[in-house]
Amino acid sequence: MAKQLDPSVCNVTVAAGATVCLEGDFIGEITIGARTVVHPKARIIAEAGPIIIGEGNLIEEQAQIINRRPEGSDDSIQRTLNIGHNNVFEVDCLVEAESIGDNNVFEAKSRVGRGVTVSRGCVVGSLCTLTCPQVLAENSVVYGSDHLRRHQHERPVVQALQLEFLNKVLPNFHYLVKPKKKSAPAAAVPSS
Amino acid sequence: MAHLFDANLVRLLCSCGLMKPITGIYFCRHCVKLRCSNCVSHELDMRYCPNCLENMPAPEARLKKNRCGNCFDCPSCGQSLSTRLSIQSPDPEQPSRSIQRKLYFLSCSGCRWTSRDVNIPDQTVATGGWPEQEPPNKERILSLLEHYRAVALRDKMDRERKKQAAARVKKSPASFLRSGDAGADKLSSVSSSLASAKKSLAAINTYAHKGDTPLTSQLTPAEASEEVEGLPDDIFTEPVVLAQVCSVEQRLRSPEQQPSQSSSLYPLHKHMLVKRSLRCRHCEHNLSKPEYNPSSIKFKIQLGAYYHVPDVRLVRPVPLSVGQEARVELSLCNPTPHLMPLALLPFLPHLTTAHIDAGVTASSPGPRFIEVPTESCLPELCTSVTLPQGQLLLAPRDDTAEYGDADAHNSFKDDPQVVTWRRANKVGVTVCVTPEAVTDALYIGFLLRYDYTNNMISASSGLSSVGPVSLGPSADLSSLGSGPPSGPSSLTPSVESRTVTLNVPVIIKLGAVSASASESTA
Amino acid sequence: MPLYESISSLTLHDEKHTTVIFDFGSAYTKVGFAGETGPRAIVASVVECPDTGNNVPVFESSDPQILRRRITLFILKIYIRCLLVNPKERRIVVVENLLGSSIIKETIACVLFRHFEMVSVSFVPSHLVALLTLGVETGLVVDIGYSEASVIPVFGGVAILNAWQALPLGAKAMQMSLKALLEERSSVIGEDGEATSLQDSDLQLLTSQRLEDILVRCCFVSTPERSERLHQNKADRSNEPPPPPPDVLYPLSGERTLKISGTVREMAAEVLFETDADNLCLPSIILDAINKCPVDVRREMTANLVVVGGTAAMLGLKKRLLQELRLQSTRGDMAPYTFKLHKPPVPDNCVTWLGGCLLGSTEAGLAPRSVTREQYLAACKSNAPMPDWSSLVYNTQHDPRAPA
Amino acid sequence: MEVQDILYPKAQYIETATGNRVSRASILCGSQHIVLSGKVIVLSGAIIRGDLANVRVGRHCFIATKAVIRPPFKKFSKGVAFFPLHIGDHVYIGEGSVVNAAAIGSYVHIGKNCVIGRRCVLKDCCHIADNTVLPPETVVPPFAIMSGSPAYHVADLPEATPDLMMDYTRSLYNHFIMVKEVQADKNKKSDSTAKLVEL
Repeated sequence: MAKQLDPSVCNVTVAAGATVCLEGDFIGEITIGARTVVHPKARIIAEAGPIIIGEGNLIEEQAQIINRRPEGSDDSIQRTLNIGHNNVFEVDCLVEAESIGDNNVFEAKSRVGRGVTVSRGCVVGSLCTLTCPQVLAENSVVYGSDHLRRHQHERPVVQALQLEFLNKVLPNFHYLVKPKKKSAPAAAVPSS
Repeated sequence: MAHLFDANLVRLLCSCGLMKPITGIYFCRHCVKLRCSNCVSHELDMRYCPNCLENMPAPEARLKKNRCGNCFDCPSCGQSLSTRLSIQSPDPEQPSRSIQRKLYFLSCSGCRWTSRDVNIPDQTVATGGWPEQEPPNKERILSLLEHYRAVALRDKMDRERKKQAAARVKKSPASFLRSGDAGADKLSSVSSSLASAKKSLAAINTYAHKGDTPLTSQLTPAEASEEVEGLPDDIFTEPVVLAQVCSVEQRLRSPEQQPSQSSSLYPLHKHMLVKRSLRCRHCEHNLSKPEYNPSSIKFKIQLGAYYHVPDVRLVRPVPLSVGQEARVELSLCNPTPHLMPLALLPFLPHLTTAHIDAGVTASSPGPRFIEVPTESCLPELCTSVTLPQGQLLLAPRDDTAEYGDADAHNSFKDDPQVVTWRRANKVGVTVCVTPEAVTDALYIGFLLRYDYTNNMISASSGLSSVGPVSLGPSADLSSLGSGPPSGPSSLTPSVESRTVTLNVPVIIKLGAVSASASESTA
Repeated sequence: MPLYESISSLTLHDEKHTTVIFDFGSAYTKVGFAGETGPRAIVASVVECPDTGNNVPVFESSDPQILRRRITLFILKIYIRCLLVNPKERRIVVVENLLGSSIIKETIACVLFRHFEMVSVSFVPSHLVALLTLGVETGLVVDIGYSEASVIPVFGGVAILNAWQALPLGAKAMQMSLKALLEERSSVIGEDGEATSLQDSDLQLLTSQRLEDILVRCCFVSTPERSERLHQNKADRSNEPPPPPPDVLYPLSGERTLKISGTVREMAAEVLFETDADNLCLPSIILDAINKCPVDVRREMTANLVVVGGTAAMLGLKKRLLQELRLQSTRGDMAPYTFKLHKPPVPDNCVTWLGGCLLGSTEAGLAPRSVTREQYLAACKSNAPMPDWSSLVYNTQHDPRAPA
Repeated sequence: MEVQDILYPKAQYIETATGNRVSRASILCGSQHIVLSGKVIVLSGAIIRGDLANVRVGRHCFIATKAVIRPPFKKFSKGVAFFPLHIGDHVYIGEGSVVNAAAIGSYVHIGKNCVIGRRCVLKDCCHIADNTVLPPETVVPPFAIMSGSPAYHVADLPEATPDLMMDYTRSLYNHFIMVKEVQADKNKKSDSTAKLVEL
């Protein structure tokens, strides 16, 4: 009954109040903040160093957050991927960014490559690919096949209500990664 | 559905000479001819908003310039705008606003543009009330319109007068272009001969004309100025922020304003869509008429070739190489509820053209009938094609077949040389093709000869009050004397339906031909 | 149902009175109704090729059959997506360039009359009707479009045709120049953050639309002084160029960002002002046109310049044109003229359309200039082509040797 | 071109009494809230989120690999809710497409790698081309072909689309052939070009 993550592959620290579905891929050092919701089938891979996810983030199914080691680089160099608060990672997005601030939205099937720094309040539109190294200015919107940019006046709204709802509903249907009691690693069974 | 993806693989030759996939072809049961969008007349039935799917009557549409009153498009990316609600909390600094207010603004979910971005005030009601943008210089353009109307009217009156006076002024060669001059030209233009009517082409001088009738409207001509707006001062020093400069698309979305800065973008009323019906030009019967309801996918009249002409499809892609015989498997499907005898005949260009020409002479042109020019766009066809010999029978379409396990195999005595498989109303046949040269796209063609049962009181099409079918010469077998002896059976007239034999030219694109394979195997 | 039908039949009758105005351009086509203040739509002159599914330019074909098929598709598309009225039984005004191809004109007429069964079609010359929008009757009309710039002086409502001038200078020439400049002087930042020169794959991303967008959003027409210095620098690198305007980072795709150097931004439009092999450029053909006019109208011409066409809207172009005209006219042996420019009431690319609209709104003014369907069909039977302004048959009655 | 045969090993699929064929490698969350009306094919890797709200899929639908069917979410002035998602009959949902729509009519074809935004309404008979992004709350009218990112109405479907779609989804079902099973061989043609489903 007690399905848990494999401690030899990953070390997931889940803050109290977060909802993290067990069905998914977790590799490496991962810290997940309070009120964050991770849907089933998400992939969080901390290959080149830890991934620290802040509070109130929404990570939907098939979303991939990867702290990827650049090809041919030294294994010993560690890099931490910091993700701020209240970000939304929609279905099937792939995020390998340098760092991510607060209140950003990665829409479905967007791709953000290494070397991109996402500041605050940015929106990367569906099917947009951003791999050219750059800093996304605050409140910028990238959309469409031509990667047009806009500057929006207001930040995307916080999905607090949705998180609250998911917090209630998801435990009814899915096994969850349990918040850590003190520093004891979670007992585990490999995820499917 | 297969036709939606590789629509250009199998095409029929329409009576106007264009090749179209079967879904783009209509079958006029009155002329017994194939028609396509090129050779029918299009009529707009009704306009509707693609967002709220509401009908809009024509007078209203004209008034609103074919745009929906309630739905808007994003001026930035062209997607639909949605109305968003924001609740204004009581403002402690302004005691007059002590209650909560509901405010609405427009927001684009594609690029996140909002009406607040360009400082359009929020509205207190959910629909309507948005300020409209007037074209710049509207007054001036209206006064120009007014003025030229008056000038033209005066011109006309003058002309009438001159005509009565029958004054004839000889023109000097030097002013040969100045046809607007009162006199000979004006006169002859009234005589409505084509050439003389066009003499005024190169000169427009409704304005310059020194008329005898006083002009009712006066217009101040525009003043030219020595100075024009130059470059902004900071252009050589300030960096360009791409997000603030409108793209060409954004500018052209509002033709009258053409904003250059994204701060002057303005929501656009959603443009209407139309439902249209198609009418055969020869007999004026409808070929397709949709229902009025915008969300309906049904048709009151639907004479698509897909429902009347056997559907030919390639069964699978065939690798082709020069000099090597390839067996191309085709499936033939009978869409009609009648038994259909069918044969494949060689594609003979002269026969095909005869088929077209026959149509031109056969139909009795109406009083205002105008012939559409015949097209010719046949690709070069592969000549060494072996078609299956003999006649085959296609079972009628049976919508209940899906549910029962109808074993149609036994009821047809198929020649295994011709029919490779048979399933419900479909059969498979094989055509042998020997490509002769390397090419990117090999085409084969043949004539599909089949007996069509023209059932005019068919319930499915909703046509109940049409006259008897008139058989054109093209439907007559005898005009195709060179047909092989295995041709289809003779006409079998019956009480409620008539059977006619039709020839439909089919062109199939087989794909690229590679070179070497033949030599290595030979 | 009967309710709908009665309404639609009623209004269809009414609508017949609304003339449709077409202004076909090689890049964009402007369409709308008579009596309105602007075109309903400005659409790219492209249609989907039925064989390949790609968008192809409508008017760039010499094969009359292909041309006719494309124009038919294009007009049908305009009717069902932009105008939303029944195409049949309507009056049409087509604004034509007097210097345009006669095959295109013939084909348009054929499509309008045969495929769409129009009641009458009027071809009106674009340069002449452009003046209607200003309420003047005399002016030197310069139309800078996509593929060419053409100049025709008009005096008292009559085109001085023997003074016409045209050069293939327009948006197309600027796009070519921009592409060459980008290749030569700009770089692309790739995924690794390194700036490299443009690769073949980048050049493929520089489609005509993309180049147009760069021209519109990033480029401008520089001042004569700076242009002079830029040219000196080009000829001899020791001359100090003016300090370039700031570079622009233009995202080509998610992976590649184009770094457009400031010099490219101001050099791209120079092609309009650089003299070609025959020593011709945009200002020089305008001056040539003026010089070909009778002496007594030249002063009127220079004081009534009208610059129209989509390319004329380019930032700084009109100012530069005026400056160059003043500069070049003093160099030659021309008398000193004052150059004045008119400002039409609508955006530059809609001026000729509005001219056609003003003419089309006057039933009485239009009638004598139209060809009716009956006339057309009769002419087709006798194998007579559409009347052509340049053919003397339609322009003179007495002297076939009149100067052309 | 006729639909090509797709062969699948019996062990990898579950066939229900109404003829649904659902891959064991697909993920149906909250399966008690998911209704597949019959002859629906769900390939491997597809995700249907019945845990968020009810999902009803009509007859003869085809859901390709890695497609995500996800009821949309809506915020009200008081609280939030996930809307039930209804899909009509004869609907094809292409590989890797994300469907967040509120309603999908019948005879709808969604290509590969599309994103159908939240609360979109796709009326009957429309076609979403490959790699298309429909922003949230878009309404797609009947017979429209939407393409691009963001999507534009680029062309119209032919009038016969309902019948073409019906024929297409039926052939997909008929050509979706179980192997290593005697009864399946009755329909099966000897066909060397048939490919095995990726599992």
